[in-house]
Amino acid sequence: MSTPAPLPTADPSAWSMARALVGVGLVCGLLIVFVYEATRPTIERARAEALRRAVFEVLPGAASSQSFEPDENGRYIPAGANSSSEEIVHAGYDTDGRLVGLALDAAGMGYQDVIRLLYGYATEAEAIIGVQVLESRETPGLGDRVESDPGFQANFERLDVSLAADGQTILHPIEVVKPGEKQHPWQIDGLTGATITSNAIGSILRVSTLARLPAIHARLGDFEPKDSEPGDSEPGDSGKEVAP
Amino acid sequence: MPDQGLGSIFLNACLINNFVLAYFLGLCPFLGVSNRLETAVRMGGAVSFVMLVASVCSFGIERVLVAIDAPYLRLISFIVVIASTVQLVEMFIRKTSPALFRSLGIFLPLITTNCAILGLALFQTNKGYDFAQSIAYALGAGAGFTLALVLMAGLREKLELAPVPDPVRGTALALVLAGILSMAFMGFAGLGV
Amino acid sequence: MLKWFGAGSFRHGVHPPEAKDATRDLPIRRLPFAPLLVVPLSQHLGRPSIPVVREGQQVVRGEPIARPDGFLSVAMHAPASGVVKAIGLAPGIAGRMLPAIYLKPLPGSTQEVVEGTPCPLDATPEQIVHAIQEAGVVGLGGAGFPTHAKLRPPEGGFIDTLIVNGVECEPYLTTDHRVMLEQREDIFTGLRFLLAATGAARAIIGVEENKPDAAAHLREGLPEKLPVSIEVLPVKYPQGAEKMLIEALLGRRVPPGGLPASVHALCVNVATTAEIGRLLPHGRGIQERVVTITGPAVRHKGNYHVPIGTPLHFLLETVGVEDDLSRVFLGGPMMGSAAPCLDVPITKGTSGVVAFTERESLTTQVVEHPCIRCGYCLDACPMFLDPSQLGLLAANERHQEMADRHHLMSCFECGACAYVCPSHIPLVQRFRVAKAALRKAKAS
Amino acid sequence: MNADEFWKGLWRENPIFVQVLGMCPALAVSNTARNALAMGLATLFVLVASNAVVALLRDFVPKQVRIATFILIIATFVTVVDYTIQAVSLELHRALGAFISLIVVNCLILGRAEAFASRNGIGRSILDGAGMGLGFTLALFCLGAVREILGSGSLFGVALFHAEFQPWVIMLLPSGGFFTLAAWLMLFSRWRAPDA
Amino acid sequence: MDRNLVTGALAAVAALSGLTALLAGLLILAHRRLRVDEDPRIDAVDEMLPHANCGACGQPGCRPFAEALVAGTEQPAGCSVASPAEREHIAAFLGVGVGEAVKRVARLACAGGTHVAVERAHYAGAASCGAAAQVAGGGKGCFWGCLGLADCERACDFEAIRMDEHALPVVDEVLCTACGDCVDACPKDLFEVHPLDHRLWVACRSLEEGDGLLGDCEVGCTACGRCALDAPGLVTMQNTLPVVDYTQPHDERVAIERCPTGAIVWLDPETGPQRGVAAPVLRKGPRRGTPT
Amino acid sequence: MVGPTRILEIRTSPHLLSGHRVETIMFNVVLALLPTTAWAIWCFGLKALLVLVTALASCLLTERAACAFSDRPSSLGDGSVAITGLLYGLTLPPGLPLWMVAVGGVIGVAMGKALFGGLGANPFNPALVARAFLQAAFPVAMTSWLPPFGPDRFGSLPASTLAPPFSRAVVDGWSGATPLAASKFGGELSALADLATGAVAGSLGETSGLLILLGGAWLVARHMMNWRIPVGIFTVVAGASALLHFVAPESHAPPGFMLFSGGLMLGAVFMATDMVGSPVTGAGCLLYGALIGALVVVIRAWGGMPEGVMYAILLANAVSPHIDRWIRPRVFGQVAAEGDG
Ligand SMILES: Cc1cc2nc3c(=O)[nH]c(=O)nc-3n(C[C@H](O)[C@H](O)[C@H](O)COP(=O)(O)O)c2cc1C
Ligand SMILES: Cc1cc2nc3c(=O)[nH]c(=O)nc-3n(C[C@H](O)[C@H](O)[C@H](O)COP(=O)(O)O)c2cc1C
Ligand SMILES: Cc1cc2nc3c(=O)[nH]c(=O)nc-3n(C[C@H](O)[C@H](O)[C@H](O)COP(=O)(O)O)c2cc1C
Ligand SMILES: Cc1cc2nc3c(=O)[nH]c(=O)nc-3n(C[C@H](O)[C@H](O)[C@H](O)CO)c2cc1C
Ligand code: SF4
Ligand code: SF4
Ligand code: SF4
Ligand code: SF4
Ligand code: FES
Repeated sequence: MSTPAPLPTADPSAWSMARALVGVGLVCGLLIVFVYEATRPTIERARAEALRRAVFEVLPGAASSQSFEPDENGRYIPAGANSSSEEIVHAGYDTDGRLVGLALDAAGMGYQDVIRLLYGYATEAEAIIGVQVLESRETPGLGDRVESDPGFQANFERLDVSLAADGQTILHPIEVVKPGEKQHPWQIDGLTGATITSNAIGSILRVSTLARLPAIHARLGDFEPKDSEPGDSEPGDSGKEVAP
Repeated sequence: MPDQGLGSIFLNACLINNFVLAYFLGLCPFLGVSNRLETAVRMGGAVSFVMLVASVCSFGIERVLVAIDAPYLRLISFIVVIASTVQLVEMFIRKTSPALFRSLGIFLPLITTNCAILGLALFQTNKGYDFAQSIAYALGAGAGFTLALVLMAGLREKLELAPVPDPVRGTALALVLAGILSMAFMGFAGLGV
Repeated sequence: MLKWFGAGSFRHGVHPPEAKDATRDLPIRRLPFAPLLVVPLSQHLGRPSIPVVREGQQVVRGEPIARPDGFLSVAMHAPASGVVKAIGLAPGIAGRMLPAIYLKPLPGSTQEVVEGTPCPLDATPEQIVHAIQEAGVVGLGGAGFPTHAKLRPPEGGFIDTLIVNGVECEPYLTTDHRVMLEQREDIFTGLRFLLAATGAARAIIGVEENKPDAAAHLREGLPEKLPVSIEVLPVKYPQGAEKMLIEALLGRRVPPGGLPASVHALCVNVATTAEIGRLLPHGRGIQERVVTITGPAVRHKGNYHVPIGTPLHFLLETVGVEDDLSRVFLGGPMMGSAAPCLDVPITKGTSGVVAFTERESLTTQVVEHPCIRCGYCLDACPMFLDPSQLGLLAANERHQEMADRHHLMSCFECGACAYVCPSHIPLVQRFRVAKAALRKAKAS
Repeated sequence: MNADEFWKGLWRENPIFVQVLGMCPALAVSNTARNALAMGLATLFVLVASNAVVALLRDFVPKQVRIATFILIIATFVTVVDYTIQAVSLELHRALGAFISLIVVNCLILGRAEAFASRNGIGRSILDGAGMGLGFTLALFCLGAVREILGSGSLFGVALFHAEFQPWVIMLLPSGGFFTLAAWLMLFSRWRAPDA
Repeated sequence: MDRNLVTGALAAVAALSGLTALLAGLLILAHRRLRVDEDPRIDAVDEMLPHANCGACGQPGCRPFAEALVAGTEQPAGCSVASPAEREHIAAFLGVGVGEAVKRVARLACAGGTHVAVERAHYAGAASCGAAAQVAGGGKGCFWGCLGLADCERACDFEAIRMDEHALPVVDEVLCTACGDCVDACPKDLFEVHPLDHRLWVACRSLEEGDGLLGDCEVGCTACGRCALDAPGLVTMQNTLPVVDYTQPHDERVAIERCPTGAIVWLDPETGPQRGVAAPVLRKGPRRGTPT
Repeated sequence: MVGPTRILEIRTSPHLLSGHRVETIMFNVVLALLPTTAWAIWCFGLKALLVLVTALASCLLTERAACAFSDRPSSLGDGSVAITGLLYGLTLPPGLPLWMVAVGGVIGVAMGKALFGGLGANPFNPALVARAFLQAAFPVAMTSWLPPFGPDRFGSLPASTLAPPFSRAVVDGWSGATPLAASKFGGELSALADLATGAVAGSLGETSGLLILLGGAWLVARHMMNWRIPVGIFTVVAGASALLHFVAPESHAPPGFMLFSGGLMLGAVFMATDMVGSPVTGAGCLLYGALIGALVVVIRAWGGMPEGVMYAILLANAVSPHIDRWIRPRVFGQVAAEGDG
């Protein structure tokens, strides 16, 4: 039944111990690098695809996209591979190469854990025209309905975030109201049974728009299609935005 | 990542997203060492301590890996560095304080390769916490683990005297308790929103 | 019922129905000699006494028939004039056969008693202690601890207060009550001896409120210059337990495992005191004691002078019992033990015989439930233990833990916890089993 | 005889139901049958591969560094699996989350390496790993199926009931995971009781 | 792409070598500095023991027994739970002999089942000998005798004790490992552990004698002393009970033959307890407890 | 005739019993719950009656089955499961589908009690385990409220009540907010008088605080309930909410509202006091009550949900073994210094 215990072996030398460990370590390292390099292109492609899909999702009408990040002067320049996602702005262009809008990352505490989402900002309409949840641990069947509930998603067909006259702040910061009580374009109709998650989404959007839109809006020109055809560029080379 | 307050990170890791009861991490020691309150407390202490060590280590490693652009080594270096650091600490404790070693040290080797520890390292990296946040996260996770373990130990000690039916005794009972505890912890959901 | 924290009493405890009315007002009567008396040689804690008579030997009432074997042992005296039929085993209350002297009273045996060397009131403490041992006095309150052994002040300590236990908190029993009413002078004489022997400066007689006549009677006859006071206490069980009584009277708490002497007190039962006062001046030994015979099954309830060694069946037959007699308790119903059979003799520690019929039994149809942690037992336990937890541990045979962490050894088996338990858990029995198991484990 | 190395892991020494090892991933990713199956297969792969390598290297590695070496080997295979799953399906990777990486610390794998592979030849070790891995997968599937059927009213994403079916949300929550596993354990101990 | 692979490989290899070298260094240090000076054979032997932790070997548990085995102060045969093959295995591992196993079993010093012994009182309460013993001895007529409430049966981890139809425990000599749990469990101290070949056995503990005894139990020892007369030297009367001196040759049945009650028995390995010829029929003594 | 051979019965001392019986205690609790139950039925009508009957029946049947399963004699007689059933029913929303009520009853008694060994062994309050399970399993149905005193409440039933097993509850177009939810999410306070008499939406048993207090007082007077637990809860809830209200009146409700809204009254008086899951010592009970109170305030004030009584009691159940460990009666005569470990 049980295998007999092996008899105690003699003391191994330090050398044999080191040899075993380092030897195995070397082989392992090589194996990992090999697999990593072999899978990298596929993974990166998949990630970029996912991001692009998300961007297109929140920016209806966009056909191509390009990622930007602010430089030290606050100017938006095409993003490099290692840019941090908090500052990144994805610009979406339609088939004619015109700027449709910008997609921005935002995150905040939800009912259970941090919710991360991507929202599309239509520059001309000064409205949020789409929201996509990237990451959440909200309760299935309750909180996670914010991703799927058509009624709730309808809030984001055109959620007003127009800037105040001075351009420094938002005229009507976003607010969440009880289900069915939406009266103004800057209000979000809450979701029954998921008040907390709806409130959280509202507050994530409010905080993010208040903080970022004035600055971005001031530099809209940076996102206009430049010399190259934007559709050609591989957006989001960093590949970090979508999945952890 | 938004600027989460340290207190909020702590509470989140400790109560709302308790490592054991919400993330299912570290179940082996949770189920194995929650029979006696005394060992539970000591195990909790040991895990908290290793979590702190792991948090600091993995924070450092992540910086190095980013610098040499080798994210694929993350997992293997986390586990190796955490394991060796803990071993170093264990040797140090054994040398300097035999009493502490007897109460904490004997658990250390058991938990270096444990989900909760590695999970902590991975989560804090994924969440992109800065150093202070990482520490708060580790402290919260450790406190939460200890809390769960201690509550569980109290319940199991109490149930030891109860006429629990035979097929239930043991792991199944512990799981039911964990489930009810987990339901009870749902009351903390949304704290600090 | 609501007087949970009675003033001048101890904390916790219970209030069982008293059931003393049937016997408290009846004067003490005398029981005839049984055809065969059985005098166990082990009516006290220490080692059994050593017989000093042979089989077939004739003895006179009051004559010593056994001598003490060691300090914790006492002498025995013939309860009647008669012939030693045999020296052998006899069943005891605890469910063991004990060595005993079988004595056949002679026809025409009388109440006369032989006298020995009297012990004068001005004797030295040592002499008094010795005289008490030779008189065969053990605590008549029930524990059977040799009284003389208590009197030695502890090494380096002293005793400032002598407490006379006239509480009689057990339901049904009125022995001490009657003794206080009828043997007042003996009590005061006994007190003089005890004060002299212990060097205590004063004595307090503690009496519960339900015996106002006894307290008044004692107060009336209180000799001048005798430093004795009589304190009336609220009724509560187990106030008669010496630790409780000392707290109630002096506000001092005997530490766990400690003796009353550690708080400079000494507690003696009132009947013991009376017995000392009655015996010592004449150099006699104990040949009889007052026993309450009562209970629904008894026809002629009352207090009786019963010769030591009278078998239960003779005693019950003499007072008359109902046909469906089904249970007999020696001592009160709270702490007394059930008699295993009617061969069992009355001993010096038997303060009462309570007999029940099938119908009237108070605990027959009880169903045991699991402990629901109601906490009643905690509020009842005068020792501030956690009987609930102790009971659970006992059910799981975690005996060592009971002793180490939950003070099992402080439990004196008063039964207050089991009395209140709504789940009818036999807590005291479990504790006894645990203690026995621990004793056994320690011995091996 | 060799077949037994394989079968024992499925039933008699089932890692979850009998040995109660590797509970963390078992509970964490068993909220749908698909996740459970994927996790089980990933673990199966790591188990077989690491068992094989450990068996191969068992004479080369001195006892004192055994565990350290094993961890290295296991971590390598896990990294491999991690990247492979990412390459196959990002979505699946997202659903399994950190628990892929956490296979490294699954007590089951190190346990088999220690208890079996380091003492047995490569053939037996592979069989053992495969049996244990399949047993693990089976158990995970049992959990995942129950949780998905009650919790979402579907199996592998296919709706099983009428549209008005009320899902039992708790089954997808941590407490539901604990309860389901407890129920399986009780069931299993009743099954095994007669021949025990 | 290729360059990537090469630099990546180099970085990985460098990093991992560094790491593993660190790990190796640590482990070597640990091994050097903190070696545990315990004989590894103890663990191995401990592994091979049955882990019943019954204490029948005389050690507090299996691990201490393993230590004693390795130290050579005990022999593998001392473990009565292990099968012969397992003992062989341990012996072979340690390179010692298995040793002489004196099979020992628990023996009950009472034969007073409900058919021959009477009740003194009717015990009402928890069905446990320990509990009953606390209530006036438990109600059996004979104060020394078995209460029949099966504490011993419950205490036995090896299911070697079974209550017979007369509420007397019967020990299965094959299953009994002599662990002594029944000895501890019995509140009347009726069990003793004896070598299997002690076949002459006094199945009574009563200190009563003569008719007093017979009133309680038909098969108790009346202290008549015939056994001591018939087997001088081997059996002596001490107080009211015969005592067998097992240091003497004791494989003869003569002592039992004239016993009038059969209190002294011959435990035949095949047929069980045998009474002497003088006690062929159970006698009906003056019974206690019959209503008068 | 008394012969020496008469066979007596022997049993252990004490030979007297106080007359307290588990059955009596449980019966009195049921009695104390009757006013609340009757009021709940009056307020919510037929649907409440059906919910309560279903809850009771499912609990009783499960207990019976559990006893049969483990070969124990039926323990229905001790009355404890009737309390469980009744209390469980009282914690449910009036329009809950009956099939969900039955599921909860089975879960509560089987998983909350029988698995641990039956009466006296359950570390958690079975009624609340049942409710917590339902709350997590069917959160929407468990937070759909119907108003009291609806028209024709004795003549008609909401469609949700009779939803076929395993299918969704159809919420009848109306779903009122409970006072707590209204206060938390809408910033509206209900009148204290309404709360105390029960003219508000909510679970069946949380309607009338006054009747609950009446039942509690009856039990306290009969020594069948530990008054320290509700007192601990009320003190802490009132104190803490008064403080919060004083500091930030706009975001925190006043103490009167806190005490009489939600399940606090029922929970504090009847559920936290379940002796099985609460500490045994007096001081322990006070602490336990204070802990529940504190948790209720924390969850209500800062948590994600409007109500936390159930969670607070369950959490305190889990802590109670520790309270019993830390707070032991100090054995007679022991001096303070040498407390035991
Ligand atoms: C198990 C469980 C999970 C919950 N999950 C969520 C959630 O994910 N999101 C949320 O907003 N509320 C969640 N809640 C909170 C309740 O549903 C809460 O009562 C609800 O948010 C109140 O909203 P209402 O006023 O719209 O009914 C959860 C509650 C429970 C019991
Ligand atoms: C629970 C309990 C109750 C007691 N009740 C009485 C009592 O009512 N009267 C009494 O004299 N002794 C009672 N005793 C015995 C006393 O504690 C103490 O031993 C006795 O009064 C000493 O006197 P003695 O040695 O003369 O009997 C009781 C003891 C215990 C443990
Ligand atoms: C004793 C008792 C305890 C309760 N505990 C809770 C609780 O912990 N959580 C909860 O959400 N509802 C609980 N309820 C129900 C709530 O009091 C009430 O339904 C609450 O207002 C729910 O609001 P929501 O729908 O906004 O979640 C409890 C009810 C009772 C009778
Ligand atoms: C004051 C009191 C309150 C009780 N409360 C509850 C309760 O909230 N839930 C419950 O299931 N049983 C309750 N019971 C009944 C009983 O204790 C319960 O069924 C046990 O928890 C089952 O072991 C209560 C009993 C009493 C005396
Ligand atoms: S019998 Fe013991 S535990 Fe019970 S009340 Fe008396 S002293 Fe306390
Ligand atoms: S009185 Fe009885 S039921 Fe109540 S706690 Fe004590 S032992 Fe348990
Ligand atoms: S031998 Fe002892 S333990 Fe066994 S049944 Fe008899 S009295 Fe009980
Ligand atoms: S022969 Fe029998 S009765 Fe006589 S002494 Fe020997 S054992 Fe006892
Ligand atoms: S699998 Fe063992 S701790 Fe997680």
